[in-house]
Amino acid sequence: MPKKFEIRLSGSGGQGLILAGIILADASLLQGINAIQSQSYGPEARGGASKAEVIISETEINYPKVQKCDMLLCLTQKSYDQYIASLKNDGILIVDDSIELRGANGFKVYSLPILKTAVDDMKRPMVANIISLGVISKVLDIVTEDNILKAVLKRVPPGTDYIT
Amino acid sequence: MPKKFEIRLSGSGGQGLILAGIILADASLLQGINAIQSQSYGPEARGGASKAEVIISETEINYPKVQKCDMLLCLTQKSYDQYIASLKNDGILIVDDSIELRGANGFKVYSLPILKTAVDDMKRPMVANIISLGVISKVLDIVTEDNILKAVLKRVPPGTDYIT
Amino acid sequence: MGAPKMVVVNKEWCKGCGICVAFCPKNVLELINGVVDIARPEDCIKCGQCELRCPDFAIYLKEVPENVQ
Amino acid sequence: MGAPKMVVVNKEWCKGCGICVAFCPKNVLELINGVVDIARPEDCIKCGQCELRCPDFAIYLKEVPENVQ
Amino acid sequence: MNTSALVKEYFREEKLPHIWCPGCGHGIVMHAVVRAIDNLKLDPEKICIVSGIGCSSRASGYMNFNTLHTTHGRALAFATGVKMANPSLEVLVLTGDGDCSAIGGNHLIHAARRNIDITTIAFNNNIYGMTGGQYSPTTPTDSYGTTAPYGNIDKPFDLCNLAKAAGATYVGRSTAYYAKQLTTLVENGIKNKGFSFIEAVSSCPTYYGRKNKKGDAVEMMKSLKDDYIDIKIAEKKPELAESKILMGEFYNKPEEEYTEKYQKIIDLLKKEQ
Amino acid sequence: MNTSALVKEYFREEKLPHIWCPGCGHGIVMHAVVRAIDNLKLDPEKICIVSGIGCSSRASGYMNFNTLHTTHGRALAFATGVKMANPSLEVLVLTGDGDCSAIGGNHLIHAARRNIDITTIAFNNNIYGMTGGQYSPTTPTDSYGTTAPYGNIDKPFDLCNLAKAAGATYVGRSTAYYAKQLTTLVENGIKNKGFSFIEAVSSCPTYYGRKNKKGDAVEMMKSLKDDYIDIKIAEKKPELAESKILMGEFYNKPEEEYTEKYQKIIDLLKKEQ
Amino acid sequence: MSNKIKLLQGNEACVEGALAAGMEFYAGYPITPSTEIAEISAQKLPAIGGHFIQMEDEIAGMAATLGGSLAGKKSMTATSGPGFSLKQENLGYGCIAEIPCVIVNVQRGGPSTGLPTSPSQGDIMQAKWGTHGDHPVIALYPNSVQEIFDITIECFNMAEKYRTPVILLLDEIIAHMREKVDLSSVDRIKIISRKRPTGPKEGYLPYKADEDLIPDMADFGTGYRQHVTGLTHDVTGFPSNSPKVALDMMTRLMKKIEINKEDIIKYEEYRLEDADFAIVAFGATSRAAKDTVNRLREDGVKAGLFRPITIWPLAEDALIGLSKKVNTIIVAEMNMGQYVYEVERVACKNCKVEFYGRIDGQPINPDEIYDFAREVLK
Amino acid sequence: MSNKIKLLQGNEACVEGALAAGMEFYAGYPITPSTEIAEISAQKLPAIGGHFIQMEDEIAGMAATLGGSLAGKKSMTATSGPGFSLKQENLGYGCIAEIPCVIVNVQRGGPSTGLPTSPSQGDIMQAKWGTHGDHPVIALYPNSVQEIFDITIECFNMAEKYRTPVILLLDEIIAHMREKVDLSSVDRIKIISRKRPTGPKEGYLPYKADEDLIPDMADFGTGYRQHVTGLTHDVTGFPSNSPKVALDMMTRLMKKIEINKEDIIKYEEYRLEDADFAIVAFGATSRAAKDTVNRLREDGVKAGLFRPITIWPLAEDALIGLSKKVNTIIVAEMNMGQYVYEVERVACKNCKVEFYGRIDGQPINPDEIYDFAREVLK
Ligand SMILES: Cc1ncc(C[n+]2csc(CCOP(=O)(O)OP(=O)(O)O)c2C)c(N)n1
Ligand SMILES: Cc1ncc(C[n+]2csc(CCOP(=O)(O)OP(=O)(O)O)c2C)c(N)n1
Ligand code: SF4
Ligand code: SF4
Ligand code: SF4
Ligand code: SF4
Ligand code: SF4
Ligand code: SF4
Ligand SMILES: [Mg+2]
Ligand SMILES: [Mg+2]
Repeated sequence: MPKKFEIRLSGSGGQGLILAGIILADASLLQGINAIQSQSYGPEARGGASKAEVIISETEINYPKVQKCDMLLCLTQKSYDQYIASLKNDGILIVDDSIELRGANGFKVYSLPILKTAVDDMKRPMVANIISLGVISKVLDIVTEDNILKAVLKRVPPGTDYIT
Repeated sequence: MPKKFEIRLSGSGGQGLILAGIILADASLLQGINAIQSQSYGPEARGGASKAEVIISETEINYPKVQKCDMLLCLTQKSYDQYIASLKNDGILIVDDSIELRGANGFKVYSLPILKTAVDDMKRPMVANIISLGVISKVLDIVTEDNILKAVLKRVPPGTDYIT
Repeated sequence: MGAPKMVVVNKEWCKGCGICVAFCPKNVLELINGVVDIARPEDCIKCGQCELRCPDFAIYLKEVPENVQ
Repeated sequence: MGAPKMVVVNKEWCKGCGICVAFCPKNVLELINGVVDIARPEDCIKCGQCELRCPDFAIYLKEVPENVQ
Repeated sequence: MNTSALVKEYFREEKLPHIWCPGCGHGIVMHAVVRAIDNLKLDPEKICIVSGIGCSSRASGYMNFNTLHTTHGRALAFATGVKMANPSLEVLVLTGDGDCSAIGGNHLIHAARRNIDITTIAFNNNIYGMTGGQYSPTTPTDSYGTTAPYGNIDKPFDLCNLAKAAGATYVGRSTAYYAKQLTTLVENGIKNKGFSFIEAVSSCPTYYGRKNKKGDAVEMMKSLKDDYIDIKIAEKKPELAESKILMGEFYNKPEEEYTEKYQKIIDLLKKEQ
Repeated sequence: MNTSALVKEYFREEKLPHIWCPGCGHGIVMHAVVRAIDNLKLDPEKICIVSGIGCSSRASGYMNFNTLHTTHGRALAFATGVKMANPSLEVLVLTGDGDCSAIGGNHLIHAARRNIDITTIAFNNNIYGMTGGQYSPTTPTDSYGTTAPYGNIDKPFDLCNLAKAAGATYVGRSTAYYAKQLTTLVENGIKNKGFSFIEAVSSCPTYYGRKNKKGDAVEMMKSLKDDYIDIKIAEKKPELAESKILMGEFYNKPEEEYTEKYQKIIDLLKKEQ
Repeated sequence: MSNKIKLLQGNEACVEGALAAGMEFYAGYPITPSTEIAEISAQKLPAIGGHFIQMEDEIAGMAATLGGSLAGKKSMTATSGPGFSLKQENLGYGCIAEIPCVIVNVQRGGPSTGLPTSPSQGDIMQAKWGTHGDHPVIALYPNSVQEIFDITIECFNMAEKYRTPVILLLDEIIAHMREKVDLSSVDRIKIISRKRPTGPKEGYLPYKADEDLIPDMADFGTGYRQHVTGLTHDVTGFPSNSPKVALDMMTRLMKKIEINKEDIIKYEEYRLEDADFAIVAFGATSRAAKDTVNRLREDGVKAGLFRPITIWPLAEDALIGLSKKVNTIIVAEMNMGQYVYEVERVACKNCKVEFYGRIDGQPINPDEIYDFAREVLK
Repeated sequence: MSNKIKLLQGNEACVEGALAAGMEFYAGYPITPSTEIAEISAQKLPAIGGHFIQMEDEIAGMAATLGGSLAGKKSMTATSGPGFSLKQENLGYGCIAEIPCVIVNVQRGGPSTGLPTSPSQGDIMQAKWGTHGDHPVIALYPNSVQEIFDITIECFNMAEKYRTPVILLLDEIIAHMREKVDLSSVDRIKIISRKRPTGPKEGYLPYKADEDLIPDMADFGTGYRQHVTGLTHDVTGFPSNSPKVALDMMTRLMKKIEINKEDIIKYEEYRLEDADFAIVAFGATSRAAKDTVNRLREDGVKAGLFRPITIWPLAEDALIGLSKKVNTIIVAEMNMGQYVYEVERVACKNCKVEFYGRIDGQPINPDEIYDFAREVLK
C-alpha cells in the first residue's frame, strides 16, 4: 500500500456513510493499519449532503483531514458534483450507476447499482452503506474483506436498526 | 488654608455622615475650592460603622482617599477607637462628648454634646449630621457658614426626610 | 364561493413526507419517487387539508381563471 | 409542665428592634437605651412569644432549677 | 390568501425550502403563525419576530418582517428590550421547548409576570431537535432521548400551566394537526394587549420520533390529531377526554399592559414639568 | 430546646450576632428553620444548607451544618448537584425572593419540575435587601423601590403558585410572625421526599419599610400578622379572608422522587451486568 | 457656581453623560458597586420619555439592551464583575451583529463574589477576552468624575460610530466618589448617532459596508426589513457556512476598529516630555500615580505618567514610543498583573517593565508606588 | 487487536478517560460539538453507580458540577463557546472555593453562535481571562484521541491534586475524529484523589493549607462541617473584609499553581534538537504543523514543532528557551491571534515571532503553514 491512502465517502444523510467510514477505519485497525475517520458535520447533515472520510496509513497520520482523495465514493449526483475535484488524477472513483459522470477523466471508475441493490435486493435503502463497503473492500486491496466483515458485525449487531 | 485639607467624619450608620460629607464638599465648591467626597461602603454600613471623607484643596486633588486626617469627627466610641490613629499630630478632633478620649494627645480637641442636642433639642437623632456640620464650619475657617447653609438647603429641601 | 380552484404542487419544495397524502380525505395524492403527485385530481374536493398541513408550503389550492378551467 | 422557667436576655445580641416588647401579651418588656429590659418579670406568663420572634436570639425562656427560684 | 400568495407576501421566498427535515411539524406551525398575521391585516413593517436558537428558532429567517435570531434561550429578553424601546412594534417570539423552557425558562416566566405585550409561540416537539435529540423539559417521563438512554426520569412541564401561573394573560395550546385552531389562538394572542403564550405542539420525526418508535412523520401527525381534545369538548363530554391532552384557549383575562403602564409614568412626569 | 440551647446545638455561636439589621425578619425565619430541624431530630452531619447571595442567603454562614454559600441565584443548581451526587444528604436551600425568583427563577422551576428532594425556604421580603432596596419580582405593584421611584409597574409573582405549577410536590406559605406555623411547614417540607417550597414572608424595615412608609420593624411585624389568613380558616369563613393573603399548606401530593428514580436505573443496570 | 457645575458621584456622572449622549433606554440588574447607575437611570429616563427596565438577571439585561438598540434607541446597561461574567455571551452577540450599546463594569474585588464593596481593577483582561471567539473590543476607563461624564458620552459616540458594544470600565473608588463636574463640557463634544440607511428599502443590505467598513443600521419598524443573527452571516444578514463569507465578516469586524485606532485610542501623558522613568496606570490608581510622579519629580527623578484612557484596543504605538524613551516602566494596577502583560509584550524589547499590584481590597496609594519606584530606581 | 485497543471518537475518549480517572458525576447542557460527551456520560455513568444529570442550562450545569464535587464525587461538565461563556461566573466560584472538577470546552467557530459546527481555537484566552477577577487557571489541550484519553485523566488528577477547576480544551476536529486508542495506557497513569482530612472533626480548617499550599478537602456529610463561600474568606472558610486575609487567600490561590508548574506544564518537542526554525501549535493545528515540519525538513530547513499541551499556565521557561535557540517562531492557531500574544511577550526579545491564523471555519492544513513558512523564511 502507499504510505497514506485517503478515502472520501459521500452521499446524502440517511445513507449511513458515517457508519461505513467508522467500519472501514475499524477494519483497518483490525488489520494493524493506522486509520483516522472524520466526517462533515453541520446542519446540512440533516437530510442534505453527507461526507465521511477515512485515512489509512502504515505510519503515523498527522493531519486528520483528507486533502486529495485516493478513493472517492459518491452515491448522489450532488455529492459527485461537489467532490469530484478532490479526487487525485489517478484516483479510484466508485459511484452509484444513477450518477452522470461529467468530466471524470483519468480515474479508475467503478459505476455500480448500489442504491438499486439496497432497495431491490435488501428492501432497505439504509443498507447502501454496507453494500458500498463490500465494493470498497473488493476494489481496495489494503483491508481484507474478512476484517471488514468482522468490523461490520462489531458495529452492527444482528437485528439492530442502528444503521443511520 | 493649607494646600490640601483632609477630613474624616465617622460614626454609625443612620447618623447621616455621608450626607454631611456631601454637603461639606458642596459648600467647598460653592466657595470655589476643590473638593472630593468619598465614603466607606460595605456591609458594615448597614447599622454598623460609617465613614465619610472629604478632601478640600485649592489645587487639583489626585489621590481621592484620606491618608492622614487634618480633621477627624467621631460620633461613637467605636469610630473614635478605630480612626484616632489616622489623625495628624496637630490635627483637629471633634467628638461627641459621650466619647472617652483615650490617648488623644496633641490634637486640638472639641468635645461637644452633638448627639444629645440632636435628640433633646431637635427630637430627631438623624440630625446629628447637620449639627456636626455647624460645628465643623465654626472650627474650620475655610468654608463659610453661609456656604454650608446654602449647601444644606440644596441637599435637604424643607420637609424632606432624606437625612439618611 | 369565489373563483374555482385546483390543487397544485411545487415539486422543488416537496420533501415527500407524505402528510398531505395521508390526510387527504379523498385519496387524491400519492408519493412517487419521494415527491408528491396529484394522482387523482378529479377526486379533489378542494378542502385544503393538504395545504393546511404541508410543512413545506409545497401544495396548495390555486384559483384558476374560469375560462382556463 | 417541666421545670419552671424565666425569661432572660442576652443584651450583647439585642439590637433593640422592639418586636418582643410589642408582642409580649403581658407588657413585661421595655426598651431602655435601645436594649431590651425585663421591666416587669413578675407579670411574665412564660408564653414564649418574645423568644419566638426575636430576630436575634437575644431573649428566651430559661429553665431555672427549682431551688433557685 | 393561498399558500403561494402568503409565501410571496410574508416569506423570504429565496430562502425556501427551509432546512427542516421532511415531515417536521415546524413548517406547519410557522405557516399557521403567518396566516394569523395575515388574518389580522397587521402592518408587516411593524412586526418584529424574535427567536432563540434551535430548529424552531430558525423560523425567523424565513419570515419577511423585522427578524431577530438571538442566542439560545434569550429571545424573550431581547424581545422585551425591543418592545420597551419601541412599544409601537408588534413583537412575536417564536421559540422551541428547549429554548423557552430549558435555558430560557426564566425569561418566559418574567415576561409573563410583567404582562408585556409579546405573543410567544412555543414550537414544542418535546426534544432538542437542533442538537440531535436530547430530552427537554417537555419530554414525557419514560420517553427516550440521547441523554436519556434508559428512559427519561424527569417530569415534563405543562408549559401552559406554567405561563399562566407566572402571569400570562392569554394562554392556549394547539397542535400542528389542528393548524386552523392554532391560527385562531395566535390571532387571539396577538389581539391580547399583554403577554400571550401559545403552545404549538409540533413533531420531530427525525429524533423524537425515531428514538421513541413513534413512526414516521405521518404517524406522528396522527398522534397530534388523536392524542388531543379541545377543552370545550372535554368539559362537555369528560369521557372523551380520558388519557387525552387538552388543547384550546385556557386563559384569557386581559390586564393592563406593561409598556402602557410605563407610558403613564412618562405622561405624568411630562405634566409635572 | 430553648433558643440558647438551640444556638449552642445548631448555630455557629461565634458568628453571632448576625449582620442583619435591627428588626429584620430574616433572623426569625432562620430560627424557625432550625427549630424544624431540631423537631425532626435530623442528623446534623447529614444536613446540607445551600444559599445564594443576599441578606437572606447569609443565613447559611450562621448555621452549624455542611453549609454552602454560592453565587447569586444559583443555590438550587448547586444544591441539585450536591443531592444528585450524594442522595443521602438532607438538602435545604435558604434563599431570598430576588435570589430564587429573579436571577434564580429558572433553577427554581426546574428543581420543582424534577421533584428532587430539596426543601427550599424563600425568605420573601419583597425587595432586594442586600443591594439597598431595588424592587424584586415579589414587590407589590405600586410599591416603591430605589429602581421604582414612581411606583412599581411590575406585577408580583405568587411564588407558591409558580412553584406548584412548575411541579413542586409540597408548597406552603407562612410569615415571620407566624413562626410556629412556619416551623411546621418547614418540618413537613423536609418530610416530603421530593421538592418542597416554603415561602417565608419576612420583612426588611431598612429598605422596603422605609421606602414604603410601612413603619418600623414592629409595625411591619404587625402587618405580617394582620395581612395574612390561614387557608383553612379562609375556606371556612371566606368573609374573613377579604383583602388578606392566604397562608398555610397549599399543596401536599408526594410523587416519586428524582434521585430515587435514578437509583432504579442504577439498580437495573447492576442486575443486567 | 454655574448651574452646570455640580458635585456629582461617579456613577451619577455616568448617567448624566449617557443622557447627554442621547441614551433613551436602560436595562439592567442591580449589583454593588454599580447600582446607582440603574437607580438614577430609573429616575431620570421616564422624565425625558425614555425607558428603564429592571430585568430578571444580567443576561436578560444585556439582551434587552441589545434589543432596545435594535429598536433604534441608544441603550446602556451597567454591572460589576459577577454580572459582567454573565453578560459575556450576549456581549459577543452584540459584537457579531454589530449592535451599538454601552456596557458599564464598575469593578469590585474578585474572583467570584470576592470583596463586593472593595475596589479592584481585576476585569481588564476579561473586557477583551471574556466572551468566546475573536471579536472587536473597545473599552475605556476614565479617572475622574468629570471624565466619567465626558467619556461616557464618548463611549456612546464610539458605539454608534463603529456599530459595536463599548465597555466603560470604572472602579469602586471613582464610581463612588463625589467631585466637581462641569456638565457644559458636553457642548464641546459632538454627539454622534449611528448612520441610518436613506436609500431604497427594497434591497437594503444591513451588513454591506461603505469604505469606512461600517454598514448603515436601520431601526426595526422603519421599513428596512432585515434579519439579525448571531450566526456567521453575509452582507444580507443571513447565515452562511461559506469560508469566504466567514473570513470577510471577521476581517471587517476587526478592521473597522483597527483602521480607526487613532480616533478610538485616548491617553494622557503627564510630565513625560523629558521623562526617563514612567508609571503606567489607569482609573483610581492613576490618581495615586500622579501624586507619586510629582513626589519623584521633587526628588529630582525625571518621572512621568502614561495613563491609557482607552484600554482596548491597546495604545500600542504610544506604549512603544514610551518604551523607547524611558529606561523603566512601572505598571501599577489593582490586580495581580493584567495590563502589564500587554505593556511587556510591546515594550520589553526597549526598556525594563516592572509590575506593582495590589489585591487586598485596598486602593493603591501614592506612598506605596513611591516606595516601589524608589526600590526599582535603586 | 487487544480489547483495550479501540477506535474511538475524541469525545468518546474523553468520557472513557474521565471514567478511568474516577468520574462519578456529570452535569451539563448539550451543545454542538460537545454533545457526545454528555450523551456517552448519560449512558455510562449509571452503569458504574455514578450520576448524570442534564441541567436547565450551562450555568446550572457548572453549578451542579461544583455541588457534586463538594458532595465528594469527581465531577465533570462539557460545553462549547456559548456555554463556556455562561459558565464563567461559576468557574470563578470554583477557583475561589477551590473545588476540583473538569470543564471541557470543545471549541467551535465564534464569536456568538458563529459557526456551530466548524472547528476553531478561539477560546484560548477566554480560558484564562473569561471570569472576572484574578484567579488560578489550569488548561490542557491534547491533539489525538489517545491523548484526549490520557489528558482527561491528567485533568482530573490535577483538579484533585491542586483543588481547582481544570479546563480541558478540545476542538471540533479532534473531538469528532475517530482514531486508535489504547485504553491500557491508564495503567501507566497514577489516579489521584483529593487529600481528605483525617484529623479531628472539631476544629477542621477547610482552607488551612499544608506546605504544599493545598488544604485538605472534606466531603459534605462526612462529619467535617465547613462553610464554603465565594466571598473572600480566611482559613476557616468564613468571609472576611480584612486586607491581610484577602492578600493571603489570593496569594496562596495563585502560588499553589505557580510552585507546581513543573508538574502541570506539559509540552511536546518535535525535531527541535537542532532546529533554528520553530512552529508553535496545539490541538488539531499541531497535527498539520507536524506534517509541515517534516516537509520543511525534506527541504533541508531545520524546522521543529513546539506543542504546548498545557496551555495555562504558560510554558514560559520552555518558550524562552526555544526563543533563544531558534531564529524564528511561527505560531499557528485557528483564530485571529491569541496564544501568539503570550509567545510574543516572552520570546520577542530573542527571536522573530510570526503569526499564522485562520478564522473561516476551515482547519489549518499542512500546505498553508508550509507556504507561510516559506514566505517567512525568504
Ligand atoms: C448557550 C447555548 N447552549 C446550548 C446551545 C446548543 N443548542 C442549540 S439549539 C438547542 C436546543 C434546541 O431545542 P428547542 O428549543 O426545543 O428547538 P428544536 O430544535 O427542538 O426546535 C441547544 C441545546 C446553544 N446554541 N447555546
Ligand atoms: C450575578 C450577581 N448579580 C447581582 C448581584 C447583586 N446582588 C446581591 S444580593 C442581590 C439581591 C438579593 O435580594 P434577595 O435575594 O431578595 O435577598 P435579600 O437581601 O432581600 O434578603 C443582588 C441583586 C450579585 N451578587 N451577583
Ligand atoms: S384539497 Fe383536499 S381533497 Fe384536494 S388534494 Fe388537498 S386534501 Fe385532498
Ligand atoms: S405534505 Fe408537502 S412536503 Fe409533504 S409530501 Fe405533501 S407536498 Fe410534499
Ligand atoms: S414569655 Fe411571654 S409574657 Fe413573658 S416576656 Fe416573653 S412574651 Fe412576655
Ligand atoms: S426582639 Fe430581640 S432584638 Fe428585638 S428588642 Fe427584643 S430582645 Fe432585642
Ligand atoms: S431535527 Fe427534528 S425538529 Fe429539527 S428539523 Fe428535523 S424533524 Fe424538525
Ligand atoms: S437590608 Fe433589609 S433584608 Fe437586609 S438585613 Fe437589613 S432589614 Fe434585613
Ligand atoms: Mg424542541
Ligand atoms: Mg429579598
